[in-house]
Amino acid sequence: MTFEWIQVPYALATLFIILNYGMLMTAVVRKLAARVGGRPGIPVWQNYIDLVKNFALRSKINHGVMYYLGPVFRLTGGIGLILFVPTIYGSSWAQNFSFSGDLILALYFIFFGTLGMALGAGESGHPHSAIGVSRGLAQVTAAELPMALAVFAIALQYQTLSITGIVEAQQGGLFHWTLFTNPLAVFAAMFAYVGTMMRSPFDVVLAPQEIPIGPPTEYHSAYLALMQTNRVIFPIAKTIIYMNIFFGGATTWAEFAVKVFLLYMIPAVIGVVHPRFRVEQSIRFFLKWGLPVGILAILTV
Amino acid sequence: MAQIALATGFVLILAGLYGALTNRDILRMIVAFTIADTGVNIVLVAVGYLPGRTAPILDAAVPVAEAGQRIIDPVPQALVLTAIVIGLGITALMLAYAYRLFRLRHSLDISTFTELKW
Amino acid sequence: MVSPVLILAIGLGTAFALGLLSQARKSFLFLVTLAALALMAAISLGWVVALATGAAMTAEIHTAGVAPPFAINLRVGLAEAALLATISLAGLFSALSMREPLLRLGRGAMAVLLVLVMAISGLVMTRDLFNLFVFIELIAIATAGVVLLSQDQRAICAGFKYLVVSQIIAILMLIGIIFTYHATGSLNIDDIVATPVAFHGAALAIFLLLIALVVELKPFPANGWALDIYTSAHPGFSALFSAATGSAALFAVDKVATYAGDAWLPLLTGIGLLSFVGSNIVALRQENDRRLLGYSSVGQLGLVLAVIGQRDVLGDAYLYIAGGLILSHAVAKAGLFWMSAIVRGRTLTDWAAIRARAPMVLAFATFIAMLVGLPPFPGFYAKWDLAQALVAAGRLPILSLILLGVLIESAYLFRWFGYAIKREAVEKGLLANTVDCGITLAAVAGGWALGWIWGVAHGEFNVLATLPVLAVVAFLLLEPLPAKVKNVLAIAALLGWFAMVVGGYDPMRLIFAAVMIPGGAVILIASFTETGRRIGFYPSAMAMYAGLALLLEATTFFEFFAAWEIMTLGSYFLILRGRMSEPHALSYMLFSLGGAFALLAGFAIASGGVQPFPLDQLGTVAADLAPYVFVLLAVGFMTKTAAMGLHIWLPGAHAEAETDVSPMVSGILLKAGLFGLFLMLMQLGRQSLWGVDLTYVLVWIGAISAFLGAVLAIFQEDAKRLLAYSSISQMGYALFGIALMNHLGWLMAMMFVINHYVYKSMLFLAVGGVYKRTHTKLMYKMGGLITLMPFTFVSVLVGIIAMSGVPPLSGFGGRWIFYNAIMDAGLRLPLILIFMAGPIGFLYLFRLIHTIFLGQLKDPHRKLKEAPAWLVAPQMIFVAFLIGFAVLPGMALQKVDGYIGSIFGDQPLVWSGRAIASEFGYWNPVAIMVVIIVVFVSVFLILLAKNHDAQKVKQFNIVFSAERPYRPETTHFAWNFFAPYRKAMGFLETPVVSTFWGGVTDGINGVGDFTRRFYNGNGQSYAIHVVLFVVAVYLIAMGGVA
Amino acid sequence: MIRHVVVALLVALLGIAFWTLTAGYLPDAELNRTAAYYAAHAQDEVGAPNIVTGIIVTWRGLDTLGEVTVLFLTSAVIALVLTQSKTPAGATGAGFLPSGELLTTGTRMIVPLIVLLGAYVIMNGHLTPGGGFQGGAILASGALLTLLAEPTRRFGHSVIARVESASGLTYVLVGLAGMMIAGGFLDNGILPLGRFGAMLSAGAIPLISVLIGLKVGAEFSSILESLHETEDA
Repeated sequence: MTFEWIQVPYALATLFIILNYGMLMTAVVRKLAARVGGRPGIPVWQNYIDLVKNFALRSKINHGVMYYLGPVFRLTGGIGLILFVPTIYGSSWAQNFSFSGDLILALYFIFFGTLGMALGAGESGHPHSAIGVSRGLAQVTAAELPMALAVFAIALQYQTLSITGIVEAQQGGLFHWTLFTNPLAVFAAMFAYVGTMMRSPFDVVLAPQEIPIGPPTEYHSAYLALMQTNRVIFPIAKTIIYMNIFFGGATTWAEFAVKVFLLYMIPAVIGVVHPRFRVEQSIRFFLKWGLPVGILAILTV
Repeated sequence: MAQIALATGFVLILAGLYGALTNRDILRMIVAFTIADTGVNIVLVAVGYLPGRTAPILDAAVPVAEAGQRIIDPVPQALVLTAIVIGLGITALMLAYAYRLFRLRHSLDISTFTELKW
Repeated sequence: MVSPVLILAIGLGTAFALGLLSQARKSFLFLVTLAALALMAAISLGWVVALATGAAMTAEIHTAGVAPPFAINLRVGLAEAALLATISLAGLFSALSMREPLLRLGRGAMAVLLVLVMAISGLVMTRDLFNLFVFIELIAIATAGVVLLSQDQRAICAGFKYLVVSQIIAILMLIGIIFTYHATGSLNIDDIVATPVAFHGAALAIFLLLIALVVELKPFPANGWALDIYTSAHPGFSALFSAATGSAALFAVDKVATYAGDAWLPLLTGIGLLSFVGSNIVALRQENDRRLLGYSSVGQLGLVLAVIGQRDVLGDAYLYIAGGLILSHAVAKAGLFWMSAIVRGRTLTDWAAIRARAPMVLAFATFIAMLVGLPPFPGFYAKWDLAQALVAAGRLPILSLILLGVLIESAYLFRWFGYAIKREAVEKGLLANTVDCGITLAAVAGGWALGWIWGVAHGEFNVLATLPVLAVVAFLLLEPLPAKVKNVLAIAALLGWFAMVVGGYDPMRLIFAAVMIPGGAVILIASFTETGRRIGFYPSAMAMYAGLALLLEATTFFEFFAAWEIMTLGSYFLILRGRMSEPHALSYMLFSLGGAFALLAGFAIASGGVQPFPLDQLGTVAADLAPYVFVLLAVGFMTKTAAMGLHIWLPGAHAEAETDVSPMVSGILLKAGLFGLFLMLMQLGRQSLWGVDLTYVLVWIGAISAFLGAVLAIFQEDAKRLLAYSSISQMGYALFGIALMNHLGWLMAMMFVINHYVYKSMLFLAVGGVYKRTHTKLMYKMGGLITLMPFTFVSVLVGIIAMSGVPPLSGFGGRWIFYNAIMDAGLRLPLILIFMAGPIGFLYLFRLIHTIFLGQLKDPHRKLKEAPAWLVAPQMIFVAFLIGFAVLPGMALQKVDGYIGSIFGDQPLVWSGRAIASEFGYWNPVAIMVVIIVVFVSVFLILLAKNHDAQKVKQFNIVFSAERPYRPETTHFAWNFFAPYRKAMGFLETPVVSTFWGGVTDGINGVGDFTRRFYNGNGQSYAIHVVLFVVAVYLIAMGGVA
Repeated sequence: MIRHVVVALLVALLGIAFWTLTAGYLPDAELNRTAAYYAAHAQDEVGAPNIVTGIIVTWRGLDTLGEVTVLFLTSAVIALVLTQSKTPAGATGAGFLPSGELLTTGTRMIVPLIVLLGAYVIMNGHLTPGGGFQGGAILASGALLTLLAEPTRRFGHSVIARVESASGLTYVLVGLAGMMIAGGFLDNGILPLGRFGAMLSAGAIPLISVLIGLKVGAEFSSILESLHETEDA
C-alpha cells in the first residue's frame, strides 16, 4: 500500500462518520445508564449542543504553551489512531492511512494523546490534574498488561502484526473470530478494554474532575470542545482495534455500528453495576486476574 | 657424642625460647634469648664434629698432607664465630633498647608497651 | 662496566669513612651519603641497562679469588640488577625523605642507613646460604637502628618487638643452614641444587630455612611486629622497609626455593595466599594510613610469595610476572610512604589535604593503580600473564583467591583515594615541601617508566604506546591550560581519532564508535560551561574515551582487557568528581573490578594460556569450557551494563556525577558492556550449562532489569537518580534484545545503543542544566520551569516521547523491532515483564517532565534563566538528531541490518524506499510523521482560530479546594507522585540486592575487624604468633609430606 | 597461665622437630668436599696453618666483613639509641664511690698486659687459635676493666670512632685491592703468601686480622662506653 491523494478525502469521510456515530452513541449510552438509574437522561443530540456551545464561548484563558497544546495533542491522538487503523475490512476507501504501520503503531500511538493531555493539564498548575494523571497512569500500566499479552498471543496465532491480516484471518464465519479461536486472549484483552474505558469501577482517575474545579473547568471553550470531540472518537477508535483483532472486524458500516455499540456497552454495563475501585485496588485487580489470564493466553498459543 | 652435643644444644634452644616467650620482663627475655643463642652455637659446632679428629690447625701434629684425614670440619667453626658475634650484637642492641624502654615507662614489663595494635 | 661488588664496597666504605669526617659538618656528611647512594644506584642501573640490552652477560663475582662453592660468590643477573636498582634508588630517595632525622642524628644514623642499603643489596646478590644469613642479620640490626630515627616514641617499642622476632628467625635459620650444610656438604646455593641430598633430615633443615625466610616476609598473621614498624617508623624508612627489604627477602625465598625443590612450592603458595587475602581483609578496618600501608605491604609480599609458589607453571614468564608485581609494589608503596610524609594527620581522611596539589593527586592515583594492577602499570601485565598461566595449568582456585585478594585490596585503596578527593581537608593538613614532593614524583615517574618497559617487554600490546593513551598522557601535561582550551583540544582529539579509524570498521563497530567517540565530542560541548582549569577532568575523561577507542580497536583478548581497564579507571575518576559521589564511585570501582576479573578469568579459560589470542577466535574454545567462559564473560559485561543484581553502583554513580559527566557515563559508558556482549554472543552463540540455555538466563536478567529498573525509577524523588534507574531499565531492554539471539533482537539492541545514548545524554544534560539553576536535584522542589527554561523543556519533552516509544519519534522504531523480534524468539514468560516495563517507563518519564517543568513555579525560582547556552547546544543537536532518526532510521540501521544478516544468514527486514517491512508487519516512519504533523497542525489551526485571543492568566489563577491557592509548595503535586503505585507495588522496592551486597561487605569487614584484635600490641604475643605460625606450618607441611 | 601452657605446647612441638634432626643425625665419617678442599688448599691458597682463620678471613671473607659491620652497626645504633636518653652531663657518675688505690693501680698494671695479649692473639691468628675477633675482644676487655675500675673515666669518643672507621675503611680498601691486583674481592693474595707457618705470611691475612682486631676492639669499647654512659646518677 502506498499513498495516493484520493486517500485524503476517503479518510476524512471515515472520520466524519465515526465522529457522528460517536456523538450519538455516547449520548445513547449515557441515556441508557440514566434510565437504569431511573432518571430521564440527556437528549441524544446533547453532544452536538455542547460542542457548538463550547466552540462559541468567548471567555477564554491561557495558562501557557503546553496548556494550549494539550487538547491539540489529545485530539491528534484520537484522530491519528483512527487514521492508522483500517475501519472496514475489504472497503477500498475506509482503510485510512493504515499503510503507515501495523498493530504496534496503533498500540503505542494510544499514548500520544494521553501524554499531551497530561502535559497540558499539568501546566495549568492545578493539583487535581496532576493527581488525576498520576492515578490514570498508574492504573493504565496494570490495565494494559493483559492487552499487550493478548495482542502478542494473537500475533503469534496469526503470525502477523498487520491489522488487516488479522481481520482477514478471521473471515469466513463467526467461529473464525478470535473470540472463539483464542478465547483466553480475548478474555485477557477485555480486562484491558474495561479497565481503560474510564468507566466504573476503573474510573477513579476521573474523580478529581468530578469535583467541579478539575481540569475540565480549567479547560473550557474551544479547548474543551476539542477534548469533547476526542472523548467521543477516541473510545470508538479503541473499540475499532478490539473489534478488528478479536471480533472479526467489520465488513460493512452496519456491522461496524452494531459491533462497536455492543462492545462499548460492555464497560458501560459493568460500570453501572459496580462501585469504584481505588487505584491500588484496580492495580491489584489487574495483576491478580488480568495478568494470569494473559499469561495463560500467551502460553497456550 | 655428637648427638649428646646436639641434644644439649636443642634443649638450650627450647629452654631459651620457653623463657623468652613466658617471661614478661624484658631483661629476662634477653637473657633467655642468649641462652637460646648459646644452644644454637653448640648445635653449630656439634655438626662440624668428626669422631676422633683434631682441631683444624696445620702444625707439627697435623702435617699438610694428612690434613684431610686428621682434622675436623673447620667450616662450622668459622660459622659459629660469625654467629656468636652476630648474637652478641643483637643482644647488645636489645639491652640498649631495654634501657630506652625503661626510660620511657619506668617499667620492663613487655605487656605495658602496647600502644601500637590492631 | 664496574663490578657490582662495588655497590657493597661503596656502601660499606662510605659508612666507615663517615666516621673519619667531621661530625659537625652535617650537611656535608649528608651529601656524601647521598652521593654514595647515588653511585650505588648508578652502578646498578648501568647493569640493568647492560643486561637488558644484552650488552653484558650475567655477572658472576668470585670473592677471595676462589671459585664457588669454596668461597662466597655473588651473582648479578637481570633480576638481581633490577632489584639492586630498586633498592639503591629507594635508599637514595628514602635518605632524602629522612633528611631531617639524619641531619639531626648525624653520621651514625647515615652510616646505619648506608649499611642497611648495602646489606639489602648483598642479600640480593649473594649465592651463599650463610652469607645470606649474615646479610639478613645486618638488615635486622640496621632496621632496629633506623626505626629509631622516627620522632614517634612508639617506634622504640616497635623496634624491640622486631628484634625479638629477629632472634627467633635467626635461631631457626641457623639450624636450617647448618643441617643443610651437613646434608649437602656445601653452603653454596647453586652447588646444593646440583648435589643429591642423602640425609633424611634435610627436608626439615630446608623447612626451617624456608620458614625463617618466610617469617622475614612478615606473613599474615605472624606479623604484628612488622606492622608496628610501619606504623611508627619514619615514612622514609617504612618505604625502604617495604620496598627494598621486602623485595630482597622475597628474592631470598626465591633463591632458597630454587634448591628446596618444587615439593615446597604449594606450601609457599598457601602461605602467600593466606597472607595476601588475610591481611587485606584486616586492612579494611584500618584508619591509620601508615598501618594500612603496612597491611597492604604484607599483602603484596604474600601475593608475590604465592607467585613464587606457582613458579613451576609460570615457565619463562615467571620473572616477568614476579618482577612486575614486585616492582609495582616497591615503587607504589615507597611512593605512598614518601607521600605520607607530606600529610600532617595520620588518619586516612587527613589525606584530603593532598587535594590542594594536583601533582600529588596524580601521584596518589598512580600508586593505587599500580598496586591494584591497572594499566598501564607492570602489575597489570603481570596479572594478565599470571591468570593465563594459572588457568592453563588448571589452577583456577588459586587465581580466584588472588583476584579476591586484589578486589579487597582495591576496596580499601580506592576508599582511601575517595577520602583524599572528597573529604573535608583540615587547615594546614599539608606539610608540603619540595623535597618530599620531588621524591614522590620521582616514584611516579618510575612507575610510568616501568609501565612502559613492561609494555615493551610484553611484546603483544604496549598500552602506553597507543595513540589514545598517549593523548591521555598529553592531557596530563596540558593540565595548566584553561578548561576551554583543553575542551577544544579534547573535542578535536575525539573527532580526529574517529576520522582516522572510521574507514576500517564494520557497520556494527561503526555505530558503537559513532556513539562513543563523536558522541563523546557532542557531550563535551556542554563542558564549555566550565571555567577555570578544571584540574583532573580532562585526563580522566580522555582516559575513559581512550579505553573506549581501544576497546573498538582491540583484536586480541589482551588488548580488549587492557582497554576495558583503562576505560574503567578513567570513568572512576570522572565519577568521583561529583560532589557527593565518594561512596558511589567506590562501589562503581569495586563492581567494575569484580566484573573485570570475571572477564580476566573468562578470557584466560578461553585462551587456555595461548597468547596472543585473537578476539575473533573466541568461538573456537573447547565445547566443554565454552559455557563457563560464557558465564564469566557475561557476568563481566553485565556488571558494566548494570544488570539487576549487579546494578547497585549505578544509581549513585550516575546521579551524583557532574552535569556533563552523567551523560558520558550513562549515555556512552554503558554501551561498552553491550559491545562486549555482542562480541561474546557473536562468537560463542548459545551455550548450555546443566541443561539451561544460558541465553535464556540472559533474557530473563534483561527482562527483570527492564522491569525492576523502571519500577524503581518511578519512586525516585531525585531527577538524576530517576534517570539512572531508567538506564538500568533501558540496558535491560538491550540485554534482552541481544540475548534473544536473533536478527531483529540484535537490531533492536543496536537501536537502543543509538537511542539510549541520544535521549539519556539529552535528559541528563537537561536535568543538569536545571540543577545548575535551581541547585537541587529533588524534583518536588522544582515546578513550573517551562516558561523560564523553554529549550530545556523541549529537549526533555522530545526525550521522553522518544524514550517512551510513542510515535512518531525514534523510540517507536525500537519497540516495533522489538515486537517483530519476539515473534521469532519462541520465548513467552520474560516478555510479561518487558510488556509491563513499557507503561511503567511512561510513569517515571511523565513524572520527570511534570514535576520539573509543569505545575507551580516556586518563589525562589522566579528569576531563573535558561540553562547555559553550552548546555543547551548539545541538547538541540540531539533533538534534531532524534527527529531525523525517527524519520530516516535507515540512515543508521540499514547497514547494520545487513551486517547482522551476514551473521545470522537471514534478512527479515525489507527496506523499500522509506518503508520497512518484516515477515509480520510493516512500518513507514515518514508516513507516520506526515500524518501526525498534518493532523496536529490542522487541529492546532482550529484551536488557534477560536482561541487565538485567549487571555494569559497568572500562576494562581485557578481554584483549588474552593479557594485560590497562594503557596506553590502546597499546590504543586509532586512528592511521592505515584503514591497508589507504591501502595500496590511497593514491595518491589525492597532493597534485596543492596541488602545482599551490604551483607557481603559487612561480613568481610566484620571478619577483618574481629581478626585484627589478634594484634594485641604485646611484643611477646607477636613472638608467640611467630612460633605458632612456624609450628602450624610445620605440622601442615609434614602432614603434606606424610 | 594459658600463655605458659600454650608456649610449653609450642616449644614441645618444636622439640619434636628438633628431635627428628637429632635422632636422624649421623656424624660424617669423612670431611665433606668443602672441608676437604679447605684442608687440602690451606697451604697453597691462603698460606695459613689455622684453617679456620683462613676460612674466616679469605674464603668466607665477605661474611667476616659483614660480621665486622654487625659490630659497627651495633655500636652505631646503640649510640643512637642511647644518645637520645643520655643522663644529663652534670650528673655523670656522681653516684659512684671513688675506686680504691689498689684497684686503680692494679688496673694500670694489668691493662697493658691485656693489650699485649690481645695484640699477640691478633698477630698469630693465622698460625694458632685466635685472630682478629678474639684479639679484639681481649683488647676491649681492657677497656672494660678500665671502665669498671674508674667509673668516672671517659674515653675519647672521637679517637675510638676514628680507629673504628679507619680500620673499617682500610679493610674495604684491602678487599678492593684484592679485586684489582689479585683474584677477587678480599683475596688475600695481594701480598705474597710467604713461608708457610711464619709470622709474616699468608698474604694479607695478618693485615686483615690487625684491622679486624682494631675494629672489633674499638667497636666493643664503643659499645661498652655507650652502655656505661647510660648509668643513672
